[in-house]
Parts: sequence; C-alpha cells; structure tokens
Amino acid sequence: MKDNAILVVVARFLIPLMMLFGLYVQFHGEYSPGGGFQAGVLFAAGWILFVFIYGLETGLRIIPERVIYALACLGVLLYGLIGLLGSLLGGHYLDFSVLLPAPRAAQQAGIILVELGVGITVASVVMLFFLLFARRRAEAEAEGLPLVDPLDEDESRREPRP
Amino acid sequence: MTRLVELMPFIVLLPLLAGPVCALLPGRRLPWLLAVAATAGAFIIAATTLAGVMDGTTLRYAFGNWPPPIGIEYRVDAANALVALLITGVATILLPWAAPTVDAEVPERQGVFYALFLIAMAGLLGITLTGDVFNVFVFLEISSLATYGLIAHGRDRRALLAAFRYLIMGTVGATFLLIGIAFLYILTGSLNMVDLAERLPGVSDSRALQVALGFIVVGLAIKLALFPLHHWLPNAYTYAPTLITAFLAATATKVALYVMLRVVFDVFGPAYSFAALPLASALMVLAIAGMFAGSWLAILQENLKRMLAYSSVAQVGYMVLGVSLVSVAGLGAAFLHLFNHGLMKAALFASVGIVAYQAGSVRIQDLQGIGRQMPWTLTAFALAGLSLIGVPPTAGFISKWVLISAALDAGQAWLVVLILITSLMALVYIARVVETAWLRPRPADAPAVNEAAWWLLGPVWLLVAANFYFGLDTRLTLGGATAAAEALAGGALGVGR
Amino acid sequence: MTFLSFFNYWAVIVLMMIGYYCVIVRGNMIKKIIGLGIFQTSVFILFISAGKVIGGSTPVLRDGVEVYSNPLPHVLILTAIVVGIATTALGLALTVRIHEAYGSIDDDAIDAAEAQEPQ
Amino acid sequence: MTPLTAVAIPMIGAVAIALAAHRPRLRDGLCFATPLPLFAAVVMLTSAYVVAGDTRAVTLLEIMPGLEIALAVQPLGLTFALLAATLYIVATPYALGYMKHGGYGNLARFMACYAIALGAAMGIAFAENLLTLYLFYEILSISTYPLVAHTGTDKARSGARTYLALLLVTSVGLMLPAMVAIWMLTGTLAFRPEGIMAGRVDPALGALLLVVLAYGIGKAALMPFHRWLPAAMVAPTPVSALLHAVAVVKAGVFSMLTVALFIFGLDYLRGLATQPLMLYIAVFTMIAASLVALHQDNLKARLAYSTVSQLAYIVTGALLATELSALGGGLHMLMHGFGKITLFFCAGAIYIASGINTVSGMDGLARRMPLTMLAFFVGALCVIGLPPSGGFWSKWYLVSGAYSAGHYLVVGAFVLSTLLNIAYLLPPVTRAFLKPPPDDRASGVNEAPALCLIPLLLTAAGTLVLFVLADPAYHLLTGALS
Amino acid sequence: MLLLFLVVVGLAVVLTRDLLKATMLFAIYSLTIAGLFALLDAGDVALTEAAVGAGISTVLILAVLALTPRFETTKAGHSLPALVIVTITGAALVYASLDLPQFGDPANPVHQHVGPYYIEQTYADMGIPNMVAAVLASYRSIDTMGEAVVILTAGLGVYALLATRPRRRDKGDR
Repeated sequence: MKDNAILVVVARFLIPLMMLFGLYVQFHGEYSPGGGFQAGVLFAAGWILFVFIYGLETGLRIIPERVIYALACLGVLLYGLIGLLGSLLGGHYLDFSVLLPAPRAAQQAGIILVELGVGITVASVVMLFFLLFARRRAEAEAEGLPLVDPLDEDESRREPRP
Repeated sequence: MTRLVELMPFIVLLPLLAGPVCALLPGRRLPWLLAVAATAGAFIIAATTLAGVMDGTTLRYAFGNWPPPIGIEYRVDAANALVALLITGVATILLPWAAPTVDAEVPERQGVFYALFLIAMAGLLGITLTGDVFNVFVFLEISSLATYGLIAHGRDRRALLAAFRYLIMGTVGATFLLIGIAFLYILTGSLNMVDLAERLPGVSDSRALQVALGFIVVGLAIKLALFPLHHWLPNAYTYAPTLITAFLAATATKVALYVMLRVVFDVFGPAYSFAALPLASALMVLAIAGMFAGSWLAILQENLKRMLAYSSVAQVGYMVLGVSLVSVAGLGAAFLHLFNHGLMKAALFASVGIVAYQAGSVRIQDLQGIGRQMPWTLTAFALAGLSLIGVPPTAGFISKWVLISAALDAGQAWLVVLILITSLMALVYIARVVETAWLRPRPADAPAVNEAAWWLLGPVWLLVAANFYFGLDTRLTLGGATAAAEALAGGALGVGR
Repeated sequence: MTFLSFFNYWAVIVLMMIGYYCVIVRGNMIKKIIGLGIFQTSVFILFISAGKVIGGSTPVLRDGVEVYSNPLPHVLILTAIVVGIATTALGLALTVRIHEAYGSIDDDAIDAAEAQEPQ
Repeated sequence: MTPLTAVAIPMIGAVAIALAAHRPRLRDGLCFATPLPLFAAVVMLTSAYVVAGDTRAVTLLEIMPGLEIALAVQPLGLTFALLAATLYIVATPYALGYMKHGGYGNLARFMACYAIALGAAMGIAFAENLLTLYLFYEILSISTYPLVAHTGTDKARSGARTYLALLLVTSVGLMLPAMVAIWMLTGTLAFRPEGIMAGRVDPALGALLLVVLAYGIGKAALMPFHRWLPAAMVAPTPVSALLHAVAVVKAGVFSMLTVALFIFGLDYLRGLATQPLMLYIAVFTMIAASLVALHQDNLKARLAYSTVSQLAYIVTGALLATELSALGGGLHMLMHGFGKITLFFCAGAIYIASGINTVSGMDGLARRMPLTMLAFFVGALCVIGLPPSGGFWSKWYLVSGAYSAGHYLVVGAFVLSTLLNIAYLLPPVTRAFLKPPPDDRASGVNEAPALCLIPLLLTAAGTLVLFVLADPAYHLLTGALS
Repeated sequence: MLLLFLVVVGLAVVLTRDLLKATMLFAIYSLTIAGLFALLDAGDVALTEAAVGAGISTVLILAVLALTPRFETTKAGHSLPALVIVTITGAALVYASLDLPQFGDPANPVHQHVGPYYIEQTYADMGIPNMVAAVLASYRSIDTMGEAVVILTAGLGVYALLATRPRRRDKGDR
C-alpha cells in the first residue's frame, strides 16, 4: 500500500496523532475516562496502522519483536514492583500512600505508574498478537500450506459439504 | 504473627512476579532455576502459614491497605492454607524432576513455558487465598489461560484440540461464575466474601440468589470436572506435557472444589445452600455417577495417562460425595481426600511421565514386561496405585477410612458399599498395568528400555514416600482437614467428631 | 417493577442465550469464539446496567453534578473485557494451529480425522 | 527389644535381598541369614513373656484418636509367631533348593517377597489392635501376589488374579467397613481379653458384624470365599508350603480367633443370633471341602482343599465360643501348620524329583523316595489327628469343646470329617508303599536334593515331637484364655 | 431499542455461515454495545469495548481468516439437547430476573453499599476526579494487576503457539 500516495499522506498525519492521543489517554486517565488499557490499545492501533501502510518489516525495524516481547513482561513487572515498593516501605502490597510523604500525591503517583505498567503491557501484547498472526500467513505461504483468500467471494471455492 | 500476615500474600505474588521474569530469561536452565526457587519459596511461606492457622486463627491481609469491602483482601484459614500447601508442595517436588521431560517435550522457548507454569500456579494460589469473589474470577482466568497455553505445548496435535475444547468449556464455566457473581453483587452491592455472608441473609428470599448459587456451582463444577461436565479433562490430561499433567491432576480440580466449598459453606452458608437448591442430593447423585463412570471408563482405557485421567473423574466423585453428606465429618473427608489425592495422582502421573520419557509410549500394551527393565519406576507406580486403591498403610487408606466413617456417621451405610465397589474397580485398572508390566514377558521385538536416572526417580519416590508417610502420620493431613472443615462450616454445622 | 425494566433484563438474557447456543452448537471454531464473545459481552451489560442510576452521570467528578453512577461495575467490566480479549486471542491462535495440523477447523472433519488415530 | 524387631527383621532382610539381586552368593547368604535373627527374636519375646509376663507393648503412632498402630506380645500371637518363625528356618533352604533345581528365575524378587510376607505375618501375630492387624493383613495379601504369579504364565496370572481379587474384595469390601463401624460404635479397636463390643454394640448389629467379619477375613477361607486357596496352588510349591499352609491361612484363622476372643468376646459372641449360622457354615465348609478333596487327583489341589477343611476346624473352634474350643483352635493352628507344611514339602519334593504331581501317578513311589513318603505319612497322621502326632491333641480339645458346649452335631461333624481325612490322605501313602510302580517310569528318579529333603524330614519329626511336647503350648494358650 | 437491535445482530451473527460477514456483524455488535455502555454512564468501558471488541478482536479474527477457510462446512447443526440446555439456562435467568431490583433505582443495594464510598471518598483519598481510575488502580489494584497478568499470559500463550515456524500437516509428533 506504500504506493498509494494519499494513504501515505493521511497516515503520516494520522499516526502521530493517534500516538499522541494514546499518550493523552494514558496520562490524563485520572481526570477523564481512559487509562492504561485504552491508551495501550490506541498506541498499538497506531503501530498496526503503520504496519498496514509500510509493511511489517518496517514496523519491526522501529520496534523489534524482541523488544515488544520484553516490554510486555516489563510492564507487568513495573506494576508488580510498584506494588512491592509499598510493601517494602512499611505498608501493604500495592499501598501507594507510603511512596511519598503526602498520601494523596503518593496515591496519584502510584496510580500513574501502575497505569503506565498496564499501558506498556497492553500495547506490546496487542502488537505481539498482531505481529504473530500477520506473519503466520507469510510463513504459511513460504511452507506451501493451502491458503484461502479472505476476500474471495467465490462460493464455488467452499469446501464441499459432507 | 504480624510478620506472618505480611508474608502470606507472597505465596501468590512470588510466582506471579517470577513468571514475567522467567519469560525474559534466555536458555533452559535459568528459567528452570528461577521457577524452582519461586515455587520453593512459596512452599516455605505456605507451610509457615498453615502452621500459623492450624489453631483456628484467620489471617487477613488488605491489599493497598484499603479495608475490605472497599479493597480486596486475602483471607487465610486452615482450609485454604492446606490447599495452598498442596499446590506449592506438589509443584516444588515436580519441578526439579521435570527438567529433562521438559527438555524432551518443549525443546524451544522454555522461558515461556516455565513462565506460564508459574503464572498458572500463581492463579490457582490466588483463587485459593482471596476473600473477594470477583478476584476469584480474575485469578481463575489467569490460571485457566496459562493452563490452555501449557496444554497446547503437548507434542501430539491432539493437544491443540484438547486445549481448544478446554478453553471453550472453561470460558463457559467462568462466564457462568461471572453471572452468579453479577447476581450476588446486584443483590448486595458487595464482592467481599465475609461481607456477602453477612448481607445475604437479608435477601435470602430472592429467587435471584437461588439462581446465583446455581450458576456459581455449575460454573465451578465444569472446572472441577464433576461428572457429567468432565469431558474436557481426559484429553487435556492425556496430551499435555508430562509436568503439566502431573501438576494439574494434583491441583487444578482441587482448587475448584475448594472454591465451591468456600462459596457454598461460607458465603451462602449451608443452611441456605442446601435448602434453596436440592444441592445435597444433586451432588450425591453426580458424585456417585462420576465414581462409577470414571472407574469404568478408566478400566476400558488403553492409554495409561488417559486411564489415570478418568480415574481422576472418579476420585473427584469421592470428594464431592463427602461434601454431599453436609456434615463436618463429610467435609473433613472431602478435604482429606483433596490433599491425599493430590499426592497420589502426582506420584502416579510422575511415574507415568518417566515411563513416557524412557520408553516413549504410555500405551498399556507397549509396557509388557517393562517392570523388569524399569523396576524402580514401576514399583513406584504400583505403590502409588496402592494408595489410590486405598490399601493401608497409605494416605489413600486414611481417605477411605474417614470417608466411610463420615458416611456411617451420616447414617448412609449404603454409600459405604458404593465407595468400596469403586475402590475395587480401581484395583482392577491398577492391577492390569502392574500385571502387564511385571508378569508378561517383554516381546522380543520391543525396544530396549533403561531405568531412569536417580534424579528423575528421586522426586517420584519422594511423592510415594509422602503417600506412605501420610498414611501413618495423619496429624498434618487429618488435623488440617478437620481444621479446614471446621473453618469452613464448623459454626454452621456444629462441630462433629 | 415496570415492564421496561423486565424488558432490559430479558433482552440481555436472550442475547446471552444466543451466544451460549452458538458456542454449544456451532462446529466451526471461529464461530465458537465469536459466540463466546457474544455470551461474555451480554453478561457485561448485566453488570453495567446494575451500576446505572437514573439521572446519574459518568463517575468522573465534575462541578454541578450530584448523582454519579456506580463506578465499581465499570471497573469489574474493564477487567472482564481484558479477560475476554485474552481468551479470544488465545483461542484464535489455537485455531490457527489446529487448522495447520488438521487442515480444518470444523468439528466434523476433525472428529473424523481423530477417529483414525490410535489412542 | 520389642515386637517391632520381629516385624522389622524380615522386612530389612527383604530389602537387602532385593538389593543383592545381581550377586547370587550374597543373595543366598542373606536368604539363609534372615530367618535366624527372626527366630531368636521371637524366642526372646516368648521367654520374656513366659518368665516375666512382659508384653513389650509398643505404640508406633496414633493415626486418629483410638486408632493406633501398636504392637504387643500375647500368647495366641506368640504361638502363631513361633510357628511361622520356626518353619521359616526350614522353609528357606527348601525354597532355595526347590527354585534352583526347578530352574525358576527371579530368585531375588521371590525371596524378598517371601521375607516381606513373613514380616507381615509377624505383624499380624503381634498386632495390638484390629487396625494394626488389618494393616499387616493387607501387606500379606499384596506381598504374596507376586509369589503366586511368579511363573508369569497365563495360568499363573489368572490364578493370581483370582487370589488377589478374592482376598482384597473380602478385606476391603467387608472387613474394612466392619472395622470402621466397630470403631465408630466403641471408639477403639484395641484387643481386650473380654472383648470390646459387649455393652456397646447392639447384639442385632453385632450379629450382622459377625457375618461381615467372618467373611471379611477371607484368608480363613470360609465357603463360598475359599476359591482363592486352590487358585493359589499355581504358585511354586515353597509358596504353597510356607504361605498357603502356614503363614497366610494361619493369619486368617488367627485373625478369626483374635476377633472372636478379643473383639467380640466369647460371652458376647455366644449371645449373637448369627453365631449358630456361622458355626454351621464353618461345619459345612469342613465337610464339603473334605469331599471335594477326595475327588482331586492333583496332589496339591487335594492338599489345598484339605487346608480349606482344616481351616474350618479352627474357625469352628472360634465360633463355638467356649474356652476349650478356642484352645483347641489355637492348638490346631500350630499342629496343622507342622503337618501341612510337611505334606506340601513332600509334594514339592516329589514333583521336582520325579515330575509327578498327581495322586494316581504315585504308585510304588516309596521304593524310589522312601524318606519322603515316610515323612508324608507322618504329616498325614498329624493332619488326620492320630497319635503319635501333635494333631491328636488339637482335635481332642476341639471335639471336647464342642461336646461341652452341647453342639453334638458339631462333634459328629468332626468325626465324619476325620474319616474323610483318612480317606483322602492315606491313599497316596498306600499307593506309594503297596502298589507296584508303573513300567514306564524313568529309572533315574531318586530322592530330592538334600536342601529339599532335610527340611521335610525336620518338619515331620517336629509333628512327632509336638505330640510329646504339647504341654508348653497348652500352657501358653491357656494363658490367653484365662 | 438498542437492545432489540443487538438481539437482531446477534442472531445474524449466529445464523450466517460466512465467517467474514459474521466477523463484521460482530464488530457492529461490539460497537453497539459500546454505545449502550456510554448511555449507561460507563465512558471508560465504552471506550474499551469499542477499542477491543470492534478493533482488536476484529483485526485478529480477520488475520486468522486469512489462514483458515471463510465458510463453515459443518452442517447446519441445530441439536435438540443444546436447545434444551439453553432453554433451561435462559429460564433460570428469567426466573432470577423476576426478583432483581428495579433498573436504575438509586435505592438498589448496589448504590447503598461500597459504591457510595468510592463516589464520596475518592477525592479525599487520592485527589483525582476519575473514580473508575481510582478504583481500578488503587482500591482494587490487585484485580488490575491480575488483568495485566491475564493479557500477558495470553500474549505468552499466543507467542508459544505461533512463534514456531508452521509446518505442513503433521500427524502425531510435532
């Protein structure tokens, strides 16, 4: 789709906007609807759009598969470690109020951090999903597996009924 | 005591956090080492916790320091501490044993495999310890998803199918549970178990409550593989990697049973549960049907893993039968068997795992005369089999004893006959394997098989020894089971024998 | 209790049953997964409608708003949606692999293939 | 030293033998060595009990309140233990000689299981309560299963299957629930001289429990649960000799006696509605088994049915529920043990020396194997109950017990059965001594190897010695009853 | 009315044999539900359902359809036992619904217990206005951590399944 000039232009414009919006949803989650999960999905959607236009290889050049995979784990770990910090600082697990001297600020900091953890995990797992499923087709073709065209409207190619 | 409370949630958190780390580690040995360390740590904490709650105290730990029902709490008494000990204990024994079998069955990406294992275990533990019904759902899904992924690691293509079918059934079960939770929440506004127990009597005339109970029980019965909702189990156990089969067989259904008991006895209260729905008779009928169908199908199987899987269906029947007696004695019997069955099935599946690893087949006809070549493995299998049949001095015998006395105590002498008949059916299918392995000559064209190395045998024998140890020294198991039963229902049912 | 109130519940129940039926009956794996999605989302409606207060508004504090809907069901359902997508993704991955292994994702064909294999 | 030592010695021996599987000399040495300390231990326990009345009771562990694994010395058990330990010494060389001469494989597994079975028998003998007895009872069943199936042929496997199935079905299906019921009703399972059920268990329920327990102790081979005993004859003869003439079956009747005396209590037992019923079933078994034995041409099968019949004597003694009859039962346990093991030893010796295993094939055999046939004759006398063998005394007390209890029908049955004993045990002897040998017999037949011959002569001599020395056994047993 | 529309779409999803159509209809279904959630004051949930149900799910199913047949081959398969099970389940739910509280009534237990705490105390406890975020990330944060683990688990599971190279139909040993 790289050849379609209009699409590329639109995408160049749209993708940064989506990512920006993702960041907004991520960090503005305490004030308006939204939070880590939605932000992660948006961010991933931006990347997926990018891949649609520029191809998977280019997409992976920006964020290698290995990094996506590692980030998925690190997001959860970030969440867990923030929780653990609460425990280590004398409170209970996931008790944010002990993170900073002022309990309310501490709560906010904790929420932002764990939401960030969720956001990272969700974004990278969704990217991972997409990348694995999308790549499977190319690999299957390379192996010579029987494939069907998803947009094939020809009813005659239905497998015969038993 | 305060320190113990502080430590208790780490039974879950340790494996839960070790999981993602494990997924990041390269190679084979590092993830394995971390998994062993995390399970062993969880086991130690679980053991200390159980020791601390045996006297009837309850540990409560509020996450984020938000008092329940605002926040979520872990609430541990003898009942869940015993289950947690079983889960972590079995995992701790099996993991060191499993390294070579995992090498053989999961050649690539072992970090992911061990990570899923740790997460599955953490999920089961989370279900066990939590005091919040929605948290049960979340952790149930954690363990389930990890389990589907683990089963799909099996080498046979049917493992994929088994995983998919389990995924469908398991998700339907979880959704049923979710519907039940929805009704509970709508009726009371709360999700905390203790809080629910206090508020439910106020709405006990609501028909929605009856339905909520029904949906929760059915949803968990799927996970429990209660007959006739057991269809997912035989294939899942047969084609999953050996470690997973042994671990799941010893723990997964037990956790579902535990939650069911917790909900029925603690949240709804036996007085309500057994009056609102014909639960006692329904459970009893299904338990007996499961005992017979499971045993019978086990006798018919040609595949050793499958045979043991059907045997699990039968054994779940024993536990549910204990529950259906609606007495502290019956509940104690259920808990005791829950623990003991975990030990015996872990030992049986682990020894079958060695056979699969060394001989490359678990079809009974391929095992002719193999006892001569792998004497230690097959002896372990036979001894664990004795425990399954219920011969003294094994843990299985104690289970049977307590179950029979609970049945007599409840005035249901006819149940004793059924229990004993199915025990003898267990004799049939175990004896068939033992006979094939020891008394038939090895066919001349059969491949030569060597006895496994000691580090494969060690943990299996440790499990076998545990079966015998807990058949002689029952202070922990029987004491724990009695304490568990009383913690769950002592107040409501009156303290029995 | 008004008819409308019943109607809400019943419509949700009908939706649930459509999804449930789809899961049980349809032999196609993707169809099963879609059915599961319908089944789950309809349960979500049950939760969310329980949290609604007539005349209330989205539970984000604003000046001049007195009545808020209950935030707790929203939180629960956020979690449940994530669980749902996780299940869907895993189910789809299994479907892909099953298709590669069996050449079909329909129960009939797979059962037939399976019947020929030894235990 | 406690009874635990006696239980532990053969168990340890078994492990050692199993570990020495690949070193034949060491293995044989261990086989020979195991019975000796066992015998010494039992003798020391006996003397401690006889001299000082010391029961050496030891509680190993408490499983549940009122449920203990505990051992203690008591006279009836001592009798059984002495019998088994003594005969184990002679049976070991016999077994080794027989198995090697017969070309059987897997000697280590065989001898290890053999030793475990003996250890289990010791456990039964010294059990302080019913649970302990049950524990070792089951170990005995399971440890003898590989022995019965030893050859691994289809016939052996199906025989072993019948054997294990019947023993476990009865013990798990009947004895276990009866035991749980008694425990729940009385709160204990300990053996008490006056029994534990009187006054605690409703006689109607007690009557039911009697039936359940009488059949639950399947090793006592009460009809119709006697099939396992003939089935077990597929085992090599040393197994039939020590285990199915002594350890296993005597464990059964010992359990029966113990249950009658120390669980039910004789007075309580007499008052039960089903006592006459079970008594007559035992009497029926006695006669019927003798009649079946009469028609068996296979020597071992004939001896097996004879055992069924003789076991019924002892069960009858227990069920008559008088002290005299119980005494007779206890004595018969001892005497029949010596007599029957002699007969089996002889049967085995004849089989490996000549390949003969039928009564009809024994014509003129005494010319080739005079010593063996003489021993057979002595053993037969003992089983029949004629002087100068020890069997005379036990029958005497059984009959007088029945007489004093007023069960004249039972007296008649004893007499009839004795006549039947003569009818099926003496023909092999007369054929061997009086008939000419068939023409086609191989000329090379001679006495069995010394390892087989000497033990059977020893046991034959033992039956005669017991005629003279019955007094100590009598005193020992009366101690159990008073 | 929205619900009625949902029922129609749902039925259409079940009945069509063209999986591509079913997927599209399912996306519409999800979007409608998202709208419904928005009407029920659940902004966060609506956003999520739209992103997940109509977005990710659809993309993933489409990606899978690129690998698998588009049409169902199994015969129409309406089985009586299934119908009976579904009817019983549905009847149980209808039976339960008769005793459920009035829709949207502020006097419902849900609005009397626990819920009000969040509404009243969130600002005092944490100083943020979005109660959903507060409950999600602090009051019930262990649930949310579970949620993160769930999605990671699915990621790991899919990774384990699909990161290996595909091979031609292989029987038995893979």
